[in-house]
Amino acid sequence: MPFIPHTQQDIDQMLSVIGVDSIDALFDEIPGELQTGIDGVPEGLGEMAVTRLMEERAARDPRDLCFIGAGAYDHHIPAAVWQITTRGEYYSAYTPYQAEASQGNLQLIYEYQTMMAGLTGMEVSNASMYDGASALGEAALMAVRANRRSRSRRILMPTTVNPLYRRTAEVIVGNQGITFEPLDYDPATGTIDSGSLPTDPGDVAALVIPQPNFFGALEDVDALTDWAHDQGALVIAVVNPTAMAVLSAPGSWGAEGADIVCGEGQPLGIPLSSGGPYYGFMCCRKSHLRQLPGRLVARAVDADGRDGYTLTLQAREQHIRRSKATSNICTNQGLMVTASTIYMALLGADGLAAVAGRSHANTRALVEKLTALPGVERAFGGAYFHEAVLRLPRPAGEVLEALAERGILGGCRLAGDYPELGEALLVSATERRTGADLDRYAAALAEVLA
Amino acid sequence: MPFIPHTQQDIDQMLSVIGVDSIDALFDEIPGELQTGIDGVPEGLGEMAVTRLMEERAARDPRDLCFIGAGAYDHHIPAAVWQITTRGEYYSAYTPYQAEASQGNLQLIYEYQTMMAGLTGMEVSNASMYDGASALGEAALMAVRANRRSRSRRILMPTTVNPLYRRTAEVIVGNQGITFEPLDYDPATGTIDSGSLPTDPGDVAALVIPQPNFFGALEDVDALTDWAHDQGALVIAVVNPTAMAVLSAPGSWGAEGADIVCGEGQPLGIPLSSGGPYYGFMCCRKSHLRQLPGRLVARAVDADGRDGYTLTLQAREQHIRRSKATSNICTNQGLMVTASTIYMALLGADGLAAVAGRSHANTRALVEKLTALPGVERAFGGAYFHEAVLRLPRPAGEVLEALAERGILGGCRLAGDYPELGEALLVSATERRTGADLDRYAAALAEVLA
Amino acid sequence: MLIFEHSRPGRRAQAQAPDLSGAALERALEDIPARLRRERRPTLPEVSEMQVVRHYTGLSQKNFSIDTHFYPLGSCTMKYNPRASNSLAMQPPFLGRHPLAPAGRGQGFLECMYDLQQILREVTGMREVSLTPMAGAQGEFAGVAMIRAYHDARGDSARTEVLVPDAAHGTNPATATMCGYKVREIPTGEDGDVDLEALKQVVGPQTAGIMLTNPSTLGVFERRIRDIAGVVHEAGGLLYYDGANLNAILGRVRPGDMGFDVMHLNLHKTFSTPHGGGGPGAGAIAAGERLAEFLPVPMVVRDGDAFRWAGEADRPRSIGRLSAFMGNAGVLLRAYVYARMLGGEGMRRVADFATLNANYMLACLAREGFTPGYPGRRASHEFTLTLKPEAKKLGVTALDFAKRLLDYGFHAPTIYFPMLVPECFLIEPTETETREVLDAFVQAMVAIREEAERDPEILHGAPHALPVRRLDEVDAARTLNLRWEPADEAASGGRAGEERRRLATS
Amino acid sequence: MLIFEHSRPGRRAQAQAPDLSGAALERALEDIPARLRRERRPTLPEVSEMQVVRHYTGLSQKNFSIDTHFYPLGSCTMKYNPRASNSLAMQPPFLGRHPLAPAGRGQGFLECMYDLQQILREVTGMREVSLTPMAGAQGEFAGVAMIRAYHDARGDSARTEVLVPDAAHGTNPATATMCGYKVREIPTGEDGDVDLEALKQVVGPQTAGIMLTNPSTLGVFERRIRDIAGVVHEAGGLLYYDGANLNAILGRVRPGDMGFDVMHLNLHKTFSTPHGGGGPGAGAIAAGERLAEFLPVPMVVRDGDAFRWAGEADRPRSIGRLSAFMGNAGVLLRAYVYARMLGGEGMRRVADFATLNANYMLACLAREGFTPGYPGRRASHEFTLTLKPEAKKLGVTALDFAKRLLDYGFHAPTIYFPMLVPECFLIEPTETETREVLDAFVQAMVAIREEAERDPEILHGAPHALPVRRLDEVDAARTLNLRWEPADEAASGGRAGEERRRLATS
Ligand SMILES: Cc1ncc(COP(=O)(O)O)c(C=O)c1O
Ligand SMILES: Cc1ncc(COP(=O)(O)O)c(C=O)c1O
Repeated sequence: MPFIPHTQQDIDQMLSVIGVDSIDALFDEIPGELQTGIDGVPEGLGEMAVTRLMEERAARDPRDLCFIGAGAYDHHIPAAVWQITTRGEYYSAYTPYQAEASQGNLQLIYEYQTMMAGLTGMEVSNASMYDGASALGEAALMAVRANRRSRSRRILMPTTVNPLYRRTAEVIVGNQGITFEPLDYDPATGTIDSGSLPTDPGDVAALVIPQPNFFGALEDVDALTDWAHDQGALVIAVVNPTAMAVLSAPGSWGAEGADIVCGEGQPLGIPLSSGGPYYGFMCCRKSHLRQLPGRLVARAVDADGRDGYTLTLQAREQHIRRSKATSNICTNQGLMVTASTIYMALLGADGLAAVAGRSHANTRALVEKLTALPGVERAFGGAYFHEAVLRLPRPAGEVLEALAERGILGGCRLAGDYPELGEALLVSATERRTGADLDRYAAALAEVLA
Repeated sequence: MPFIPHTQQDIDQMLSVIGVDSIDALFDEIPGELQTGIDGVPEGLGEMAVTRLMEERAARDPRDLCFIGAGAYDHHIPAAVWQITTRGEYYSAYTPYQAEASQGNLQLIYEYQTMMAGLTGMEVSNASMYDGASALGEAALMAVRANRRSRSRRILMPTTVNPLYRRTAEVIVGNQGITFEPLDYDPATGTIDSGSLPTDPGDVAALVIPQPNFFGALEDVDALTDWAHDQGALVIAVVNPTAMAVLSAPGSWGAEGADIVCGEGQPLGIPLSSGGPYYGFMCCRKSHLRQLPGRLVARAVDADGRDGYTLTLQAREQHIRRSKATSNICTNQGLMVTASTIYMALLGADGLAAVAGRSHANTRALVEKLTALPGVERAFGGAYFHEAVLRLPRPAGEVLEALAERGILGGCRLAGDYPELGEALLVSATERRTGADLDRYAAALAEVLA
Repeated sequence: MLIFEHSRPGRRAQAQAPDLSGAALERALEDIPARLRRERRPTLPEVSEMQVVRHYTGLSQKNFSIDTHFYPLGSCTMKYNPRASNSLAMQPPFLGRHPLAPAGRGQGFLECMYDLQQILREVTGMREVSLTPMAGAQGEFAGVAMIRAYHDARGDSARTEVLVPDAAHGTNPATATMCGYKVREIPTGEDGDVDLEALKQVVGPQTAGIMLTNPSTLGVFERRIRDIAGVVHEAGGLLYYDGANLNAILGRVRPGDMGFDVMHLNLHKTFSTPHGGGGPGAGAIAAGERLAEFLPVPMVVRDGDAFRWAGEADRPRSIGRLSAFMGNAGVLLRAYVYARMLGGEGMRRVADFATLNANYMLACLAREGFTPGYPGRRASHEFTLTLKPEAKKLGVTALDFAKRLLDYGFHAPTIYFPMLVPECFLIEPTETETREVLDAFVQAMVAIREEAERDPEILHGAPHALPVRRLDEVDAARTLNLRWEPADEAASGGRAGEERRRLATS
Repeated sequence: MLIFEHSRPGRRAQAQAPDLSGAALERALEDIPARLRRERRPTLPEVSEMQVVRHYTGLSQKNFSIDTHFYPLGSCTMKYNPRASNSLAMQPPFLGRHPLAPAGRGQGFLECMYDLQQILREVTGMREVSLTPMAGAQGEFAGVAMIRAYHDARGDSARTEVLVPDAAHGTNPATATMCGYKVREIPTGEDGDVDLEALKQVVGPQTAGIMLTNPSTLGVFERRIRDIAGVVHEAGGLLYYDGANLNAILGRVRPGDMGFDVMHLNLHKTFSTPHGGGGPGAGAIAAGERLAEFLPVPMVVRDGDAFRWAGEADRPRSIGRLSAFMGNAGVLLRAYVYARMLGGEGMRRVADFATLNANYMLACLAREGFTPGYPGRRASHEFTLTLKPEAKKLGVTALDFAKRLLDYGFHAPTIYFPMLVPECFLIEPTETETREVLDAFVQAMVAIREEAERDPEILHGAPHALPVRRLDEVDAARTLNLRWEPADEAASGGRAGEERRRLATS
């Protein structure tokens, strides 16, 4: 009975207090025919055996040199981050509903909100959504609710937004009759084709602007923001938080700034971990606050006049507002926020800028090395940040496989979502990649293409 | 400047408070010719770079299947042990000199002392020595001080005591004119030859009794203890703490029990870790308490009558008694004691007995499998515990090398210290080894010997 | 003190960032057009590594948690989170695996996911399992979206309502809304079971389905569940099972056998993955015959000896994906380790002892004169008390009791939920607590009531022994101080979240 | 509450032990003769896994530590312990390596050890380094044993004395005794330096050597160190350097250049490995020309590209081994990571800022009217105060100040050491503390003095805000309650440490 502390004496005495003579008797309200039990679950293992099992499983997964980005980035994570985050007091606490017994967690979230608001240049941040993709879906729902000038359920969704985000968001908004209308990209730059912006888009709830976009290319955020606002649409920014250390913050885009900002928090101290747990961040103007989904922490004062922190505006949330809530989200990705807050505190603005700068410079160096190979070229000409699209002279799938055999994850294949790009590869090199790593990639690719 | 928080403003203001105009000026009392600086130390690395370096180093060290014991045992360590032990409050605390600010650590040591006293059947345990080998040296010094019936500096040291312990202890006691006189073992049983016990040993301070001994063989501890006491010698027991769950405790040996008990704490939750940090444990009768080296914790009462814990009898120690102290030990192996205490709490008496039982049964099964191979045979006939000596038909060094190439650490070669045993190997299989592991060893050995 | 208040201009945790600043940083970024660059540095603290460690270690000590306190929070299953789940899930190959790495480079991981799908199939009595939902609420979303997809696929588009009992958790109605349904509440009967007659009256061709928790959030088993299933199915509706309370029946009763079509599991409850101060969770979803094909992607399939992802192409009727990748993989690994440690027998014992603990506490509290929410009913793994008698007689509320419990070193139970029970305590001890702890909690309740009799101000003013006294939440919601601002900016009302100082590099 | 008090017969953390009990356990052990078997179970607690986690997590919160508090403990160098040192040293291949595994199966580990030897050579200015001593005191033991071996090897056996300054750390004289030497104390001059004239008088053909700490334990640099070296060497003695204070001069001054023949480093001080609540440490030892060949084994040597152990056979004049294997390998790995992170330049900055912090605190405290132990001297990385004036005027001792500092959230400095300074505070802030923290400490000292002026009982009764008030250590030493005993056993005075119950299996 792993994890169950009861001795036989405990059991006997407890049953007698209850006044039944067996544990089975406690289930007497459940129809007998439902009490089938289960089979087919393997027998329990002690910790030693499960350790052996899981170590063998882990040992089968090679630790390849990673040049994939595409929404999840292999940044350095300071050792302190997870050693502190996994302390029992963070790891095994529940949502801080009892504020006085959760001041550590609540203050941390308040700090997190401050940091994210700072990074995005917005007034308010919530305490996290599930991930970047689902956060985009929630941002779309929020925009439709928040746009007072429009009752439209149409949202302009550039194809330069991560296709996995678009698909996820569509699932989330689809049942409420909200539609995404694609905006094409300029094949020369890989950014939203400002020429193709509809002159009269009709009533539109919001425009989504990714920065950098899925190709790593940099959108003309100021012009797009102003255009959207001119149409009465809100602007939903989807940004990479590392990039925010050096790129213009959505709060400063155009004349008025973006209205809602969301994105994937993973680059801020969260391991790649096959895709999760990560967390979505979500920020907005204070005027939209009551439409924001998710938890919020506010500073509060206690009975003795001391500062403290507490969850606030819970009336937005499902446990109070039920069917009228801003979202059904309850459990969020709290522990990831703990990690990210520690990460951001360790890095600071300068450190994060250095991570951004080195990642970008590494990616640029990689692009230079790879495009020096015959037949390899950049797909787009414009500016980019720490990720870029390359065209290959051979089928990308085969190339990636051959690279994987050499212990290199060469990038993300684009053919599925962007067949028009041909044999294209999205590559990224974070600050963790050394010059030797880049050379190793270039040499392997040369070999594969030879 | 890793880890240094000073801003330029801090530095300037601090220097001005001190009244100097540079940090260099603070070194003005040090003769200039001594201020040479250093070179030849490689340039500093960021955490990211040092992580890469250390991960590459670690990746070079294969994780072999371990059948070596010989003083360090590959037992299962519950995950909780080190996740709690590395909490900052244990990890980064100093020696609990300020008792009121160290109650966590002090209570834990008190619990540890209780557990070790329980395991060894003694009245008192100290808070740890460096390791098992050096603890034996300290035990010898202690015995010479503690034996009121003898002024002898001679100690009987069976050759069945771990040779590395004997050599270490000799270094520790040698400068004080204390000598170890060897006692031979019976080639049939691998235990102290009771026939060869001197009928009139003269004045002897102590007899050392290992249990199990270095060969894994079980000494006749009751008879040896009584014999030593008859000679006016004290008994120093060197025991394996896992074995104590099932073997007779030194406190019960013979008519009066052992006088001093020491040994290696590693089997109790400490990783193999290339040999350290481990810790030595040391227990004794209360009547010898004032000769015990190392720290001791006692229960105490505070100003409000509450229970607490504090270091006690510090007058035995170097920081009070200086040249008259019981030992020069200061820093001990505290964090390992933290881990071991958690380990013992998790295992309990039944759990530890199960570890001992399974390890012994595994070793016995291994011995059976290996001795089924032609030319492989047990070196000794008597009873043993979780470790045994095998004789090989081929040079043990070569065999071990061939096994290592197959990812198996086949045991500890004995030829260096016991040339009389021929090509002998000391093998052990802990509870972590599965039936398949034993088969793998047997198959590999068959192949090597074929 | 906030981390920002430890900040000093120019201080850094130097070991943590690449050594790149000033002109070198500018060079690294030189190909990025100036107009796209940030002008002002974001408000992040400038602190040393030790300051960070000390600050967040210190903050952690201000939390209650399972590892430090009894946490009988009803509906939340705050049981021991095995430390092995943590260390084994955090092995470097698992942590380092990129979500888009080829399946061939992650067979160890994928096998764990495949096994977990299989185990959850057995546990739920359903046909297929998708692990992708990231929490219970997302599992609910997936399930209701699947119900919608089912009706749509059959051209049965007049179904516009989802039925939800009035005692349901808030995520149930909120989910129905997110899936574009109208919510219709079903009343609860005197005995805590759904009012079957009322249900019969509202069910009809407009009924897409019903969402039920069983045992319900009232801590009692819905005895006529098969009848309910019959009524709803009869009307063409489907049944959603909210698995938040699965701990009560784990290994004994399978929701699939009760007649449910689809359900989620809260792996962060029943399978003991950590709550992490709010998340992450994992809301794996299981479906029977009718709905399996609509399950969200990706799922793991086995081809011979190899494991791979099944995506939209393999599962064309899937509702699609709920996250960029595959959900909370690291949480799922923890749940898998836990499931393997329990085994089938261990799972049943979870239900046994969770139920034993709850019924024991209920019996003890009743004996001490507290009032059960549903007297005469068995507790499931949790139960309700109503503190209305105490409120009336002593002028102290459930909230007052809750806050005072904190002083006694116990996390408070869930309060004021379900709303049906006035001055409600929803108490869930879980199977990992000892009898001594349960006894101590009961004693604390008795002692607090005595305090209330003596001097209710002790309760009104509680907590007294925590880092802060009771916080003024009303004022906090009015003031809405949601982030720290640098003193100069707060004063000058400057632009949101950005500091005055320009980038050091510009 | 003790862990034993949570114990209940038959309770277990079942996941943690092999499933082996009763008859099966007996079968496993059947070949062990009954007379060698244990009869009664040892006193270990019977508790669940969660109870263990909760108990020891809770206990940890009762500790001060670097990660939670400023810890200006003189002579102990309580600086930040980088978390990377911990995680990188605890990588599974390092943790899992058996000490007797062949060198060929641990080249990664051995290379780290080799590199560390090389780095410490540079840092000390010595010729060779052995990493094996497990703490400072064992390093001292090795060094003095080497001095003895040197004289013996030269047949110079009349040398029976080791000289130790009166301010030396207790391990110095204790070590000399352990090495069979008589200890002769050297007085300290008014200015805190060794009394050179006194030294000259006692040095002679009976002098084996001298043990010195420089900067000394008084927190000042021994300015005439070259003269001292000359006097001792002249007499045929050797010089031992106690490296506990190396943080003061790291990267700036090399003990080898001062004329020392052998020294240890406290890697758990200067190289920031954790103190772990008392240990483990690592006391690597470095020797110059005269003594290198006597260094303890094993050491790591490089043969071409491969690394291997050098033992007694390679180094026939070695004093031998000090532990079963190679000392505290895991601690050495941590020190190595730290050394690599600092680099040469970073090491020098350690000394710079440790010294800056100490001198700043000294200046601030002096300005506030506290009395330096050695006015007019520069502080090294630490300094002394004498609280004698306060003791005289206000009737409060250094101990009272120390205990009251705990209430203010500061660990107390080292007190009553060195004994030379009456009512001594030995304060070592280390380089990793911010100026704000130093200021706050100074303010606390001022505030406490004001309290003493107002009401000395506040100090006499301190601490007030900790888990316990001041403990009666005298009574504890009299009572000598050194272990918990089960109630029945304590009552019946039964045999030490064993419970009445017989093994479950018998
Ligand atoms: C009954 C019930 N249903 C659903 C949920 C929602 O689960 P989650 O918080 O994982 O989204 C909860 C969680 O508190 C719950 O208790
Ligand atoms: C000056 C001095 N010398 C020697 C030592 C002994 O070192 P260790 O405790 O590592 O044995 C210490 C440690 O406190 C010390 O401060």
